[in-house]
Amino acid sequence: MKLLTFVKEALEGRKLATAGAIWLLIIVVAGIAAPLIAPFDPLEIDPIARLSEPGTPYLFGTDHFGRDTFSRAVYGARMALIIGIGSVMVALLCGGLVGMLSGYFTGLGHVLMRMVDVLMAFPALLLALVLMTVLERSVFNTILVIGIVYATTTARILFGMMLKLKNEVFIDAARCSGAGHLSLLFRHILPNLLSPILVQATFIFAFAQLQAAALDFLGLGLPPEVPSWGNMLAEERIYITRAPWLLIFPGVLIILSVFSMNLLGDALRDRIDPRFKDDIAGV
Amino acid sequence: MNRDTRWKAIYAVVALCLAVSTANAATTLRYATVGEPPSLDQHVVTSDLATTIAHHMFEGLYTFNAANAPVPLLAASDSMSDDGKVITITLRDDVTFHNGQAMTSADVIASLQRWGEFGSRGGLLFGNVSGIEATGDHEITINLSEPFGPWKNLLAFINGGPAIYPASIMEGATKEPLKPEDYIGTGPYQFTEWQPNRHVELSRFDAYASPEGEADGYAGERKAEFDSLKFFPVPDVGTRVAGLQAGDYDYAESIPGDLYASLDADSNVSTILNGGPIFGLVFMNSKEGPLKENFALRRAIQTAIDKTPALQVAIGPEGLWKANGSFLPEGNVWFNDSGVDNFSRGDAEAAKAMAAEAGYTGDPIKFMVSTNYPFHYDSAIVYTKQLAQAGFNVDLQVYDWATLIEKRAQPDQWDLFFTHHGFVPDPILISVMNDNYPGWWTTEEKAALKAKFTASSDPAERQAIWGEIQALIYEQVPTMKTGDVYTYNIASPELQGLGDATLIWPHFWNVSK
Amino acid sequence: MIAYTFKRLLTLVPTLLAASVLVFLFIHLIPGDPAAILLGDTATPEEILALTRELGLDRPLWQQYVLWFKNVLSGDLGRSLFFDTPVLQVIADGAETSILLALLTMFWIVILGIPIGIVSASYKGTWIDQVTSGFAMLFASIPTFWLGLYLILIFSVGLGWLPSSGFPSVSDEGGWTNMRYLILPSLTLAAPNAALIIRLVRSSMLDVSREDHVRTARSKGLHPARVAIKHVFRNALIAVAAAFGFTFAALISEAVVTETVFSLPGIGRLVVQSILRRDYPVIQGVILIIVVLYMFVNLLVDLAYAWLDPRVSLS
Amino acid sequence: MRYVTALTLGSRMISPVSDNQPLLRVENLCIAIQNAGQLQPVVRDLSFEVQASQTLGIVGESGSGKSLTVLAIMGLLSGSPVRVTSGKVWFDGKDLLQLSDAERRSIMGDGMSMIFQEPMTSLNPVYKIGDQIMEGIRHHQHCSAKEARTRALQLLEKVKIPDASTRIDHYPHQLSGGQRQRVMIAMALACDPLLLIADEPTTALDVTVQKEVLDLIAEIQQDTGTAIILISHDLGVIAQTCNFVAVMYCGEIVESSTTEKLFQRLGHPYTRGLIESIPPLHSDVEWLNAIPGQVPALNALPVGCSYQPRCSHAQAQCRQNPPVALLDDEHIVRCHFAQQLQGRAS
Repeated sequence: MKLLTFVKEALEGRKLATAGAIWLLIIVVAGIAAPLIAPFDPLEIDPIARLSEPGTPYLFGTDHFGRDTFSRAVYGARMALIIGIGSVMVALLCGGLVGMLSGYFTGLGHVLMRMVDVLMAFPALLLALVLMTVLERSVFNTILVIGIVYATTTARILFGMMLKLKNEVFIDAARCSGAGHLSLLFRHILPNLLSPILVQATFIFAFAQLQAAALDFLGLGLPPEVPSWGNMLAEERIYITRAPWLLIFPGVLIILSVFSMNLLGDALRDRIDPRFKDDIAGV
Repeated sequence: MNRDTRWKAIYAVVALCLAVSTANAATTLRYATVGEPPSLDQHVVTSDLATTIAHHMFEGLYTFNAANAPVPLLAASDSMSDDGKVITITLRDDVTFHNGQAMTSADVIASLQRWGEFGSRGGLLFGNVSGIEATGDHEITINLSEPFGPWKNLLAFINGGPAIYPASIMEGATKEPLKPEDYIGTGPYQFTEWQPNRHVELSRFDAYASPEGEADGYAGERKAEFDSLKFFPVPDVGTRVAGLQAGDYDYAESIPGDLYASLDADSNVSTILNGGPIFGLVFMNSKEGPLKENFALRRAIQTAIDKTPALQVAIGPEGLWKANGSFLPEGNVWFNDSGVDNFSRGDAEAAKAMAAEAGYTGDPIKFMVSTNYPFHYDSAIVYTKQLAQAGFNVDLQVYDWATLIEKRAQPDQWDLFFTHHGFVPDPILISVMNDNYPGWWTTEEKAALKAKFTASSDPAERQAIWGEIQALIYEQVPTMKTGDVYTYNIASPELQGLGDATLIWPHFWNVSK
Repeated sequence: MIAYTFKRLLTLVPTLLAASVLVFLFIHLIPGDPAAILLGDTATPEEILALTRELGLDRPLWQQYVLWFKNVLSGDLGRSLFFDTPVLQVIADGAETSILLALLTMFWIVILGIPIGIVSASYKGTWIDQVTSGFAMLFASIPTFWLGLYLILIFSVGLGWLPSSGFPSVSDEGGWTNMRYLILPSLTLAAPNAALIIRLVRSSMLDVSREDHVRTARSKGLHPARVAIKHVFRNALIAVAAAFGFTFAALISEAVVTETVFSLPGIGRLVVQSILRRDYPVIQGVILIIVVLYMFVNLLVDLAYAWLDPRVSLS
Repeated sequence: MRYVTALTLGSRMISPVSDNQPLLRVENLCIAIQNAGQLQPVVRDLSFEVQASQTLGIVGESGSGKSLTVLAIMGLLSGSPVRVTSGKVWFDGKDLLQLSDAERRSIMGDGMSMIFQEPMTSLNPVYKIGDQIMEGIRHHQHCSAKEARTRALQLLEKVKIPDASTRIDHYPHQLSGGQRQRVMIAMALACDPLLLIADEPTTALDVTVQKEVLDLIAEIQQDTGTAIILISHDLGVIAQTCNFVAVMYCGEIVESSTTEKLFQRLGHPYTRGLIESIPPLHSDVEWLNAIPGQVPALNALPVGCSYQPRCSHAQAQCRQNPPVALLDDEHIVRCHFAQQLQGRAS
């Protein structure tokens, strides 16, 4: 609830960011209710109707399998949510835990952060590429790989925040009143980190969409049969002139969603506690 | 500097400028390829891409004319003993290698021996060769242990075939592909440089001695009109098309069917069909798993599939594919219709019944396909749907090509896999005829027919035996043909002399800009 | 400064060692047998086995690593399985393209990102700021390959202004005019990164402009542009410089995609192609070199940081 | 030498004794802050004068509008949500508020310069102090770098920076707080300004250093005859340095006088509160007489006298706007009870 008011306050007086938030809400609804909204099965092949122009009954036209682009776009929204939320969770769970523990137990922290340094020396997409080749193409692996890539930055950021928070008076107070490590970490420190973590999460969500699309494009992302915006672009990219709608619709969907997420993240960051403002990279 | 030398200097500068400007005016053919060839050594490499580049510099004793019949290239003439066991080939005496040496029988013998021992397709012929010797400066004799029908086709097929290199290069050459510095052949273009990932460049060989006669397929006169040929790897097909339209390339290969209509209508682009179709093959595992020796189950799978929708989806326009069950296309001497009734029945009910009868109980059938070739993947998606309708439990496994190649070598990893086959002039070259090819089709019936097929050198008899083999393929189903695909390339309309279709690989002698 | 650099280089050693193990492990976990791929369709299992042995791929992993690392130390990254030439040479062949692409991209980032960022910050809250910040964010939200595809369509196919793909070496015919091949790719690559720099310049300038010393500078009666550049931007540059390390990493990542779209013979595409070809030594070599380069860039960033900010002492 | 000032309270001009044009004359200055679309007045109808070579102290608690007043005079409000809504600021014969930005900048740092409160942050950390001093000199005097450097060196010596020729190439972080404030002073003096504004120049410094800096300012005043406006919340500081004092409360001047007379005859209860809260030096005090209550918020100013809610003498009458009382020709108080209270001064 506190987070909700945080978001509401952040959006106050920011029309573009509010529009972005509304767009994201639409994506969420579309993703959840995909089977109700999509007029066709996103996987249904119809060789007769292939490469139909946008119109009726195919709102966004069809691809070279004769599959309905609109239905695929709606299911793509679901995949975007899965990828985004999944990557955020992996990044926050792995990176967040490592970062918090490292910042709290400084001895352990130095070792852990050195390991994070090593991983950070691999440029994000390159790391993702190599990991994806080692693993196989699947939704889970894509999420895992993108999550791990951003776990490193998340760990760094949370590490920095922990160092700042640890020396705050109220933490000392809690420590003096006999709070244990666990209680200190999760009852006293974590609540203070929630809003910066939320901001970080929005940026990871946005970046994850772009990374996933790039992996799809290189043929090393989601399995090709999965309807995702990235796969739609990758699979149909040769039709850029022959059937322009196949690239325009998914492309615009990705751009709008990433753009909205970035706007939201920006608004949230401006609202955030000044103590952490510098820590969050964002765009 | 006095007056005289100053003028001399000015002349020199002007001359230099002229030289530079003519150098800039040098004609270059810019060809966008699908990727980088592994090596251009024709003996050991079977990649079509390698041959597209290499057959401009390497030549064999024979080549194909427009009717796909083998005709002499470096050979002048040949004769065969009555028992069909001794072949004598006379060589042309006007042939020079790119290094300036004249070609003699020593070079030919050395090349054939290396190819026979290490070459990709050399074993097919040399399994029957008992000896090979030079019987003159420009004459060689091949002794066969048994008569062997396809010998001339094998000598003419340059892809993985017997290109003639100088004997000095062949010395000590093994399975390892030759290094670029050893790319010395007899062709109208010679090797200049290979900048990995950037381009392979060939330049005109000025001392080239062309075979005589009118150009006919790959036979006849070869005239190098370009100063150089440059082959650029452009793996992204969209970029190849855009690059040709933007005038960055003169020729681009392997263009998707769906773009055919619009490119054909574009006055800035000319389209060139590839003469020989390629065809998809779905191999079945004869060594392990549920399909091993269960021919009835294999036939059930074959019955379930209707090839046409897959071709529609994967290729597009009608003219670019043919739901043809014969392994070699109509018009070709090897065309026949034995067994093709079963090519594309698409009868889910019948398939279900046949599968039940064959004892199929719903075990998963692992079907491997790669996304590197969109037409494999697109077809496999359609097949998977059809098989599911007939009650098969298909586990579609999508890999990149490299992984698929590794996995298919392990019999326990798969039941079906999708690949494709290039056009070949002799059915003996089709991969399913190779006992070692993944799928490992080695039934007694096959062995018997294969022996008969290679022993004969009578064309009519061989064609008839091939019919029997094709019927056997439809009965034992070691592989399923998925239909013929006519690929096409696109070129700048400025190119003269291309013709409407390529024979097998595009060639740029007798072509100008 | 030299002592500091040396010390920093020393601390890189363990990181590098760990990274090299990681690189090696990653690569050898990749499914796909290089021998099988090299030999192609018609190879027999015996032939594959023989080649595997010849390439040393049958030895225990740690032995392969030790051997590889020993060679790396002596400057030998092995031979490309695919090209059969030294890996270092394959990489060197791609380096020209990648370096020129990176330089040209950096050029765009600097000449677009910095002035627009300064303008955006100077006109904070006005429509100029809203438009520039909005567009910057928009460009940071566009998938690189999508942008590249449309740039080719518009500027090469449609207008015919610029080449669509490939890059002939500047030492080849055409000389430096060949740089025109890199204009579209570098713009594609620069778009999201310039956007990032615009936003970074803007926000750090806004932070700096709230500082007291800017008021001091204004109280001297200096022209606002001079205050903005000499006092605000100059100090904001410290934060911007720190971000250039990050930009470099982003650049390498996105170069993989951009070089693929534009068929550039650079290192980025080499990685993708080598992964598809299972050319282990090349993948290892490239990644190792990129990791070293990245660490080196970070060192440079730290040195630049110290150079820009006299308060930071290098010790 | 006798300095004469004329202070005006409200809009009524009182006793301009001056025989010559004042260096600075502020007339009916109103400043407001833009807050959620509304203009909130912060400084109301302020008028005062500063003669050449005079030292005026403006004293008041934080929030009284004293800093904003001098920033407005300096012209440093642009870019902030605060703006001058009406009034005139005559300086050296020109109304500063009517000048173009460029004309204004030609005065800033030249005819008029300013020292700020925070020496730690008021210098740009990335430039050497010499360069920062030279910047203003070169800008206004268009001289060569060499000349500017010589001048900067003189200035550093003048503000008593030890080892000035070395220090000139030091960065701000290499200097102590007091030294930095000296550098600030040197910078402000760079172009021999007619008016030097010092906004709480010693607040952030140690008590011992405070005295040194104040002495320095006084000394410079003696030497150069520059007019000075010194702003402080500490009447003690003002008393030490200034010959005239204006006491500000809630955006108004509530009392003004020569320093001497102010301490002789306290006029306004607020001034008295301020004096009582000065900690006597060298004596152990157990408690200070801090003024009870807080400065009221801008949007909740009391009716009538702004000080009335905190004033111990407040009566019903105080809910009316207080009249301006003239205690002396140089001592003005804005209080209903100015005459009654003065007698009770301690």
